[in-house]
Amino acid sequence: MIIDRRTGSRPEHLRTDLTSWVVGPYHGALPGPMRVHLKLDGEVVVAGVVETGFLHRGLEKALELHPWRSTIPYMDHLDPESAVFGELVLCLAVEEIVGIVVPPRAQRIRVILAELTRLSCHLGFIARVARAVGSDTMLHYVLRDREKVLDLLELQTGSRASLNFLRFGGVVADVTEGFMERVHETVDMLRVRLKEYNDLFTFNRAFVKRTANVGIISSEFAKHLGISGPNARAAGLPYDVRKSYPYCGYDQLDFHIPLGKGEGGTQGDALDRFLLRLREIALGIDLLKQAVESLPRGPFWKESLMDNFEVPAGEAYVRVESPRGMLGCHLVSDGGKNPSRVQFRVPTLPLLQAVPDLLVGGRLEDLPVILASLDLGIAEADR
Amino acid sequence: MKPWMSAWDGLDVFPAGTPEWAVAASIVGFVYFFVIMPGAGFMAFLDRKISADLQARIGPNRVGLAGLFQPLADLLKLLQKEKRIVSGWREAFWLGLHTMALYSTVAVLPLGSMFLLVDTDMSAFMLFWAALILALGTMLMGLNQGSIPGWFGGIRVASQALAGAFPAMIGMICVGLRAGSFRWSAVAAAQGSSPLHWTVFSDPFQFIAFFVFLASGMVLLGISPLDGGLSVPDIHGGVSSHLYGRRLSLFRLGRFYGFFLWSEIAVVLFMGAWNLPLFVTDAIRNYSTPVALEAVELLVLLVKTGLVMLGVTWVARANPRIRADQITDMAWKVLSPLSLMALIGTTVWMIWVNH
Amino acid sequence: MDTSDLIPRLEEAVPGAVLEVRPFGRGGEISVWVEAKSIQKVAQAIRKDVDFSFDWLENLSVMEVDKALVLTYFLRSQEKGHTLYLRVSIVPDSPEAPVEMLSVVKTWPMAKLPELEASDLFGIRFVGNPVPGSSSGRFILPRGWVGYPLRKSYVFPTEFLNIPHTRPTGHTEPDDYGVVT
Amino acid sequence: MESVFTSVLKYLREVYLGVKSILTSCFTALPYLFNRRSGDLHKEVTEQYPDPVSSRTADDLPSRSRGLLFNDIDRCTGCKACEEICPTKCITVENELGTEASKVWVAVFDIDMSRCMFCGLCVEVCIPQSLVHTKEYEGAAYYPRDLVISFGRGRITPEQRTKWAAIRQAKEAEETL
Repeated sequence: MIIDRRTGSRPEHLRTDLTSWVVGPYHGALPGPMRVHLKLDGEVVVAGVVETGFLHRGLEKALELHPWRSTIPYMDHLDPESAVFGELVLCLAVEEIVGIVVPPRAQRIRVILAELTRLSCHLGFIARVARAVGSDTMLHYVLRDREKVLDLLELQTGSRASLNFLRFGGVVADVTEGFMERVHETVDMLRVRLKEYNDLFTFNRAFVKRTANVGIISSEFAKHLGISGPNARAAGLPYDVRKSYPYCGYDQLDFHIPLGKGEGGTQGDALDRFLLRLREIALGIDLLKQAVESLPRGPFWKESLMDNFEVPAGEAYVRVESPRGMLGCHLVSDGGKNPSRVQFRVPTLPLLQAVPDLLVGGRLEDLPVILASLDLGIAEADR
Repeated sequence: MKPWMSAWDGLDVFPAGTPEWAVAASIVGFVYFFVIMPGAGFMAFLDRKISADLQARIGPNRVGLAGLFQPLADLLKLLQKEKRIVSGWREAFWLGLHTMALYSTVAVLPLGSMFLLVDTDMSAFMLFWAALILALGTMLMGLNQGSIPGWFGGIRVASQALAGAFPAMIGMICVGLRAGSFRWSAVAAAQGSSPLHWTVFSDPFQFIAFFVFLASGMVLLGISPLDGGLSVPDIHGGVSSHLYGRRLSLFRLGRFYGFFLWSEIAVVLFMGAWNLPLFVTDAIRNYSTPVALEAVELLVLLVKTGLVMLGVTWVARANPRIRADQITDMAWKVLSPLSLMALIGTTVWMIWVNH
Repeated sequence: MDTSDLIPRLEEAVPGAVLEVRPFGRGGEISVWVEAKSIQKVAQAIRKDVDFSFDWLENLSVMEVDKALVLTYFLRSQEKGHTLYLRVSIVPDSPEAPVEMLSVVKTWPMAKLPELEASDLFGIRFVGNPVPGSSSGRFILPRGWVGYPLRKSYVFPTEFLNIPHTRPTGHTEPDDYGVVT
Repeated sequence: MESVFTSVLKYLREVYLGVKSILTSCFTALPYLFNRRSGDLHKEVTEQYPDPVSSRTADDLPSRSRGLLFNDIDRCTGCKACEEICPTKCITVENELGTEASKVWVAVFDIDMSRCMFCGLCVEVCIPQSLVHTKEYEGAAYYPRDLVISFGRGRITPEQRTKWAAIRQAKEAEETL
């Protein structure tokens, strides 16, 4: 005899109800500690709410408590996967306030490190999408190639992820011998591997079926929420901070920005975001080749600034193109020993606002694919 | 001796007076302990080794020579993780479910010319009754967990079982048409030992029927490339998400058994069951006992099954998974029409070619 | 069409709102100080303006400058690429008290999460942008957290939900971390 | 409405494309099975860590690799520059006056490796360059307190302190003569 739990009596007619399920904060499908409250009608997602804050560690408060010289290592932990961009944005902000002109060789070394970190971040993205779609083989191939890129970073800076290699006014040390040849080798190897990824994965009908028309970000929706970076370019918006606000000598390198064309599905779906990352890896390969060949001579650091480093009162807002989007830093200094206020414009925040709208209408199995295809950096969203 | 047990006469292992139930029980016990358990162990090792090689990894190499005893180590590890033996109706219910999911098909297995446990006219169709019980058991196990991932896993397994059953049956009927009857011995007899005489290569429609049969088996039992009910990324294991210790090892054995059952039947139906070249059978018959002949036949059968299983694992490892609803769409919209096409094609081929 | 041409047009649209125009840092950008209570009208005026349609709130940054909370709206128009920095300053009654502020979510939807973050870390209640779901009004910080961390006057708590952060004194042998309190 | 023939053709093409792409993926992964790939691709990439076969032992890490810290106490002048700049405050230095005015006896020099983030700032500011990064990366311990590495010369007893003070005065008296 069926008793209706709410009313406690026999129900007049049997009815179906929505399943509510809380996914997180620790779950295989999530790119980081976040919580998604799902309302499911059978397998179809009806409503979703995203809850974050699990990785809040008070980075901006910590920066206010440290002298200028000890803030750089903290910047690696803004987004651990693309560490150098945190350092870069803080150094550019400080250099704008103090008015230091960074020597061209140091700028070029910064560009090389930035592009290498972008490659490793995009390869990490492809590995996550492969795992979300269920192909462990692709995951292992991609992580194997990512190791080669991380070895390069370790050769140059001494650490694979948190580099701590940039200083206000330049970089810590010059290029180690043998670094240039290793970059050429790794870059050529990656070009060959891109073909292998395409054979194994990109044109696989199962993968296309799993990602086409899933989690569609149209260009209006991207403009509506201010989404930037590869996810916006996949939707067709030609934003790239390297082109609109050139920094570190990017205007001397000629490169075009790839845009999503909507092959195999509508423009701006998960497949487009994946294909765009592949094109950005190819673009990164060309950029690295140009940057390495035309490395200018000269000092790598504007005389040793580190001992009694003072930043006069002032403020600056600087933008940088990180692998996840436009990373901005609003730095305010009151002339004291510590920075007065450091605030970051983070590319993942608008994406977190967009996730509920992307999930609705999709099925439960699309949740990992959508979350992986957005390349959410939870560490930088919670700061 | 019942007619459907007549095949055992050749095996003069049992003394004359033993009752039938004792013979059946001993055969089922023998099959379980000496064919399925070692098969499961070896195939689990081979599957992990092949996947490791495919993915540029090392794979198990700790236990025994090149990791050969790794499955044994896994089994012992899982068994000792048992919290405490919880008696009561829930445990009994679960064990009942699991035996239903695992052992309902042992009686149906054809394992050689003299090792046919049930060899009736409709024995090939018993396979479906058994496979559906297997799927039903897995579904109930998922719903029994009382957790949302388990619930979703169970429902997906049920939807896939429905979708996979139809094309599999049609695929099998094509074989029955060619062999003239659905008796295991007749099906085996209709095929020769050399690949040219296998059903698969006898005519193009049988070739399509083979792949349809294999694919729909994967859909029906949720085997690795099409395992919507056990998908890891979103419902972290689905039916097996809350199993641990003894139950997990039994569940894994159940998953393997489903896979082994279907590929073994595919070999018997399509790939020249256990037929040995004539001179080999004559030689063994003259010089040694029928049990040896049966052993050689069983070996050939198991080797072919292993190859089929490795082929399926290779496809599973190299490709991404598709969604559960896409699996059922594929079953209804692709496998079913293909199986019907194969059925019509076989009949036309037999009438047109044989006369 | 430099952004400075926008200022006179803004003054007629919202009389008395623009307080002051000052350069922003070294970059040649200008920052426009606006009254707190007319921020929504100014936002609508800027968004609707034909030549300057600032439809992208790139960044919302809050800082504490000697007891006043200064909100900086970094605006950008996606077609023409102009940038404008709006500044609003509000003074809370006491260093620890929350303060009210009008929300601009209606004009720029991407302001939702930065405003929620500012409400959690700086104690600014945005009218019209409530914290979804949690009744405790906390978005990033755990429920029941006391105080607003990014304020200069913030004192680090020694315990949370009456669980002390440091070990009570009086122990003789060192703990796992080798610390004898 | 497209004719039945074109929709059937589209359906068959879809099935054909699906099977072909599944097979291309399979045959791309196949060479790994028989180690036929070119270059260093074919060998396994993962390594069993404790086995000696592991290629990444400490000696072939790059020269700048930042491992556990080591301080050569003889060259260390106890200037506490590293203590100030360390972001996570994990270096504690305590000095005592040595036998001569110029000599400093570094009594305690502890680095709490469980809190160190290997940023390398301390090595950068160390003037006598006594504090360096080794290539050692195995920092596992049973208790966090075991991770506190100490390089100090050890605390001195009050008697030693008075004795050394006497020696210092004697030396100063000699120089003033």
